[in-house]
Amino acid sequence: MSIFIDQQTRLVVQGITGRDGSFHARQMIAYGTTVVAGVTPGKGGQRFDDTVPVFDTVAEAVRETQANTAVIYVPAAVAASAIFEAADAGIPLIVCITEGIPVLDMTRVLPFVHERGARLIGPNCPGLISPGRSKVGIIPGNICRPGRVGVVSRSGTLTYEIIHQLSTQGWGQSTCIGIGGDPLIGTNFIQCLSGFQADAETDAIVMIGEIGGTDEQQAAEFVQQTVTKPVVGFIAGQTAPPGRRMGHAGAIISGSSGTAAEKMAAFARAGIAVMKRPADVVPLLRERM
Amino acid sequence: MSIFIDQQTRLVVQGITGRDGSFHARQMIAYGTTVVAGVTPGKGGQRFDDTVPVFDTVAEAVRETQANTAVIYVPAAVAASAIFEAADAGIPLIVCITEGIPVLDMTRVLPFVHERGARLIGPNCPGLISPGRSKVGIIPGNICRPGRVGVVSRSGTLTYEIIHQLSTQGWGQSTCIGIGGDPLIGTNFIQCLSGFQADAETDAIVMIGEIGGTDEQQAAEFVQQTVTKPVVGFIAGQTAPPGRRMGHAGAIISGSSGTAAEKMAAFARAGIAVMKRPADVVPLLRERM
Amino acid sequence: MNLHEYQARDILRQRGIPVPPGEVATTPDQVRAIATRFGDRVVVKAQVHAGGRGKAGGVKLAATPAEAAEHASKILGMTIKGLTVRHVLVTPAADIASESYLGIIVDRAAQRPVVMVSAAGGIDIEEVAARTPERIHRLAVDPRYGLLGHQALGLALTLYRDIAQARAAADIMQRLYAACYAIGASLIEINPLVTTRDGAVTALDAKIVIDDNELERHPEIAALRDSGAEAPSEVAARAAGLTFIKLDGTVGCCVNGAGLAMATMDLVKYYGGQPADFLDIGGRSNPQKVVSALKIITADPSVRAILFNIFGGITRCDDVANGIVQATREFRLTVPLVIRLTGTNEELAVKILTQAGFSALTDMDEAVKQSVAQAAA
Amino acid sequence: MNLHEYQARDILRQRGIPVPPGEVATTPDQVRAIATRFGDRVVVKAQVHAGGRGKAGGVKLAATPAEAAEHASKILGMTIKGLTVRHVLVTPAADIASESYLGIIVDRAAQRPVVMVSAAGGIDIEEVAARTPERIHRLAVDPRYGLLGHQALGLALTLYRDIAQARAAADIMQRLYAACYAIGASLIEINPLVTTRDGAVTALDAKIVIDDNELERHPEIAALRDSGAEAPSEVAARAAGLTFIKLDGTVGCCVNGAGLAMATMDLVKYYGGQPADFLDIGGRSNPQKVVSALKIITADPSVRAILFNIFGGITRCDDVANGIVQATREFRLTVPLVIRLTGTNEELAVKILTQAGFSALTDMDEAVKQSVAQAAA
Repeated sequence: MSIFIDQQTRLVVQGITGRDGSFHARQMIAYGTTVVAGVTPGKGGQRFDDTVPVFDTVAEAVRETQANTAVIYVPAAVAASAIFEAADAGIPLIVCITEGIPVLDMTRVLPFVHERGARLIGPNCPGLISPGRSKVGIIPGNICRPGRVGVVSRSGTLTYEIIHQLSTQGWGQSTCIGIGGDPLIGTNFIQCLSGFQADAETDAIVMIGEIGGTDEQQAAEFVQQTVTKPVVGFIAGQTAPPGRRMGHAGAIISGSSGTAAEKMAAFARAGIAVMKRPADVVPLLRERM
Repeated sequence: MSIFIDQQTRLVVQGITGRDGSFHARQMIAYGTTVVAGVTPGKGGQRFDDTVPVFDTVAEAVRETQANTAVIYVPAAVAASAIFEAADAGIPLIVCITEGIPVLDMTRVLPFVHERGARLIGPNCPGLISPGRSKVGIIPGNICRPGRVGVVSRSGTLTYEIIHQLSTQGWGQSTCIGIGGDPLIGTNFIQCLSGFQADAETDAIVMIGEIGGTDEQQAAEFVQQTVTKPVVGFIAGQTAPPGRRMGHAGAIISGSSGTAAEKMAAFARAGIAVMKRPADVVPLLRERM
Repeated sequence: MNLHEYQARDILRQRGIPVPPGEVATTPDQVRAIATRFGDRVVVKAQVHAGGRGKAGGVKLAATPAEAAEHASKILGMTIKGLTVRHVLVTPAADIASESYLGIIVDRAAQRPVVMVSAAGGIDIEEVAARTPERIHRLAVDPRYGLLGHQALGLALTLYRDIAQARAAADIMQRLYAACYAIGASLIEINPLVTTRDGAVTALDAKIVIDDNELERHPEIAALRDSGAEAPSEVAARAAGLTFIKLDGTVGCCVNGAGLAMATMDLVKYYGGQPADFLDIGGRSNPQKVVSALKIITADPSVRAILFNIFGGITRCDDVANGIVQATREFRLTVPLVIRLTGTNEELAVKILTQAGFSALTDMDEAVKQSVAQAAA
Repeated sequence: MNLHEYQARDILRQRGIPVPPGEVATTPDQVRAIATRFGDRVVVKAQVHAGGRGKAGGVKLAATPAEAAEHASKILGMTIKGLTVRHVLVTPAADIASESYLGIIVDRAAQRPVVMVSAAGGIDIEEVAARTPERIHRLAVDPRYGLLGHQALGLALTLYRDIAQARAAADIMQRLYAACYAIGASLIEINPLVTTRDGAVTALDAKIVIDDNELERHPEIAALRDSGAEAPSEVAARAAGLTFIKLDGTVGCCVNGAGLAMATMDLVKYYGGQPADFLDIGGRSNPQKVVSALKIITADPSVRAILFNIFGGITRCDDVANGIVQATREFRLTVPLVIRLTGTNEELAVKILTQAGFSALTDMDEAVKQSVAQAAA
């Protein structure tokens, strides 16, 4: 099985006629994802690649195609608007790939999405893939293998690196999720861990964090209390310089938290096997299984 | 019994040191209402009339006195802010007497109040009274008598006129509520009717409407479907000139609805006894009981 | 408070909404000069707070500056629905390709601002709404989020197939929505919203009504009030803090509270009379308000009797009584007065009135019956 | 993007927040003229994007215009945390009765803007926060409603007992909150927010950081960027669309993706090396970006070896390979290059590189080990 997406996923691609949207729509279709519609205002009535119907609005796309998942590839300036639109149209799962959305836009988007009971993954994320079943986003399908490891990550290419390590050494994945590297995101580690814990076809979890924020520490606590499956974790940024100081306010809000050392310690305390480098993932998984 | 207020009501008066607030606080105390606190920013620590503690904020008042009801007498320019404050402090029943609050302020206040699960009565209303038990607002206590008629009205002085008719002819009231004459109000006829229907100590209901809007028509439908107690109704404004036209938009929104004739017809269809004049209230009640 | 079309246009323009050129004038000579400057056909439009200007002859097309001045000389000073035209707006005649309707108003049922659009814009929009309601698209806006981009575009796409025009209209809608809150408008309408032959989307005519309760916090908007364009009795009433609407009957009514005022008028009719006005002195009466009310009522020559109906709550009956006595010292009443007072300080009021030679009743029906009889006498 | 104090003051003033007088200068003579005009003691403050200006000698009190000019001649051209001072702000010395702290920042845990205030304002505010957190009052604002009046006043009452001062501070908070959204700020701080001896509440010093993602929609804010106040390598990186942070090591890193870039740096350290930079070429690579990246890396004389680590997804490996080849045509590389490429168009990239005489690896650990060895050689 998989979490969030599967063969029932009926995808609408927002920005399907754009540079990124068209490229990745083709990749997703090629991978086997059921892409039922595209949206580009003003291009309603056309067909993408002579097959996928394009609509002016997500609401129309949902009405005509019963799309249940949206993926967003529109430019940053209008990406918040695209999320609002998808949520307003009743889409329950919205994956926003676009990077560069202003944080203040997200402060308004998130309550809107939550009020409508929708789940947002991202923004600024590679999306998710359930190998062999469905792919929503930009994770290269060819590096993934179907299997029983769940992968959740704040990163993009680093996730590919880890997936690559897993696949080439025979460890397939149930679902791989990039939750996004922005300060405000729709779905956090805990929600993904909880999905993997409940998923009968996931045996182990790989969790890839970064410096900044306290999401990993909270996730570690959740693992300790709730997750019974083996978890292997990585934190990028051990040698990163301390982030640009965000005035006094940044220091007051975050205190001393957010360093790689602190996060790795939280992982260790929670019983999560801590990788020192990406190549450690398979040996540690092997050890824990 | 009574609806919304009773002997458990612990009242905080917002604007207690102002002209209207101080006058009516004294009236309410004299009537027997449990006034536990007043609020006037900057006067925290003082005592009103040497007895009621005054606080800077409603939050403090709630913390210190367990107030569970707020009544607002502050000027119109800051009245929306006072409602926000009461709701934010967790007050479950907020009665706003102030008239002249901009309608657009109310568009923002109402969802805030609803999100917090609070009930707002008003604004621009005389408040409510449960004769012999508690009074929150400005309805003159001396015109009311304890009894078993529930009164709900969009009007102020017209309500007093009807209460006066009832009391002087021996028909006491369980609760009298003025829901307010503004276009946007927190509690409508239906919510009050539903309260009276459920109240074991209310035997009959008097409902006083006005021209404008469709609240009375909806209430009539509710009466027909749900209310088993006798209801007597009045609509003010049979001879009023058609309201100032609010552009085309006003006409489009309201169509032909909102006239006294239409509302009286809706009452009659729903089995509500329709008064032709205030003096009809007691004869009609007598007929229906 | 109603704004004139030219004032509404200025507000829209300041907020980035495209408005065609136009200038306001008060004399035919000014109109001639403006028309000469525009150098093409112009439209001369009466600026009054009344609908149906066109049908009343208040909107005219002129081919030449001379013709424009001639139209202006007829329109200026013209009376439309009782209001005298003092300003005209002169605009180049637009080359219109399509006319849409765009309006925002607070819907009391939805408790939200509602944006309404129709591709069938123009003066017959109400008929369109009544006969073919499906041609009006409405959206209740969640004020916590405002009018969102996709919502505006969705509405705009019902007006225009061309995406550039739809985006332009959506932008206008978002600016219009923001303007509502920024200026405290109860209503903003653009009718028609037009596309010109070159494809631009622009606000040809605009109507704005300001919520009177917002005026205190928007002094720059309050300053736009044109008292010359309103009935003098209403100007006087507003200055005195009264709500007053003139009607056609003979019984002048003076009541505290809008609901009781309406019920009083209804009762006048019930007993065979006709109210001469709606007049609410509001809560917190003071004697001076009563004096002003009596001045306004007695200024109407149709009034044959005056009825006071006061139920004292916040309003103190003695204040009202004092006001009546004071007024009769300031000017002579030529019509009979019937006074009903009950509630707060009723006894004191009766004493004051009795000493001044008036009698006071306590029963509403009795008072109304007497006033109707007096007016008919 | 950081704004200078004088720019932040201008923004606050435009938004109705009281700011004491002050003028910016770039020469001692200008400073003397300004100080003469103010006619009293003045403070001369270095305008650089760095904290701790006071401790570094960048803030000086002057009793006379001559002294002000003298201070300015020392401060202008001074280097604070690697940044050269090019502007000073001259303000009359304030007569301060109290110093508070006021800041707004988006809290990622709350997912909302948080307003923070403390009566213990001034340069030691972080210490206050660490040692006596109860002296910092925080409020997470619901962005659907904004900072409401009673919330602002509640915070203000923790700063001032005087209601007029509290209302003034609450007004400042609401304006500051609105400013965040209006200008796209990640952070706005007033520290200290002072009361003067005459009781006025005013923003003595202000700091604003703009979310870089907002700059496109706020060209007027983007125009405030002072590239002269930033490190040249960072200016060049931004112009090329790269994210670059200079570090102290010898292995120059060029990676696609921030997470992989950090993991690469970590691995350099793991194998005994020291990264010379953080450099993310982002998604959607094009060859020119790679050329720019190589120019920036090679401009650093400490770099002894360069490591490319590319995991192709959106980034195409052949684009990167072409960029490397193109760069070596434009300028000569004097340090060894270790290239690791895998993913999209990997085979093509290897072919391009091989033809140009480079070798390419596919394993990250191997590549990092080699680069560390090369840098140590």
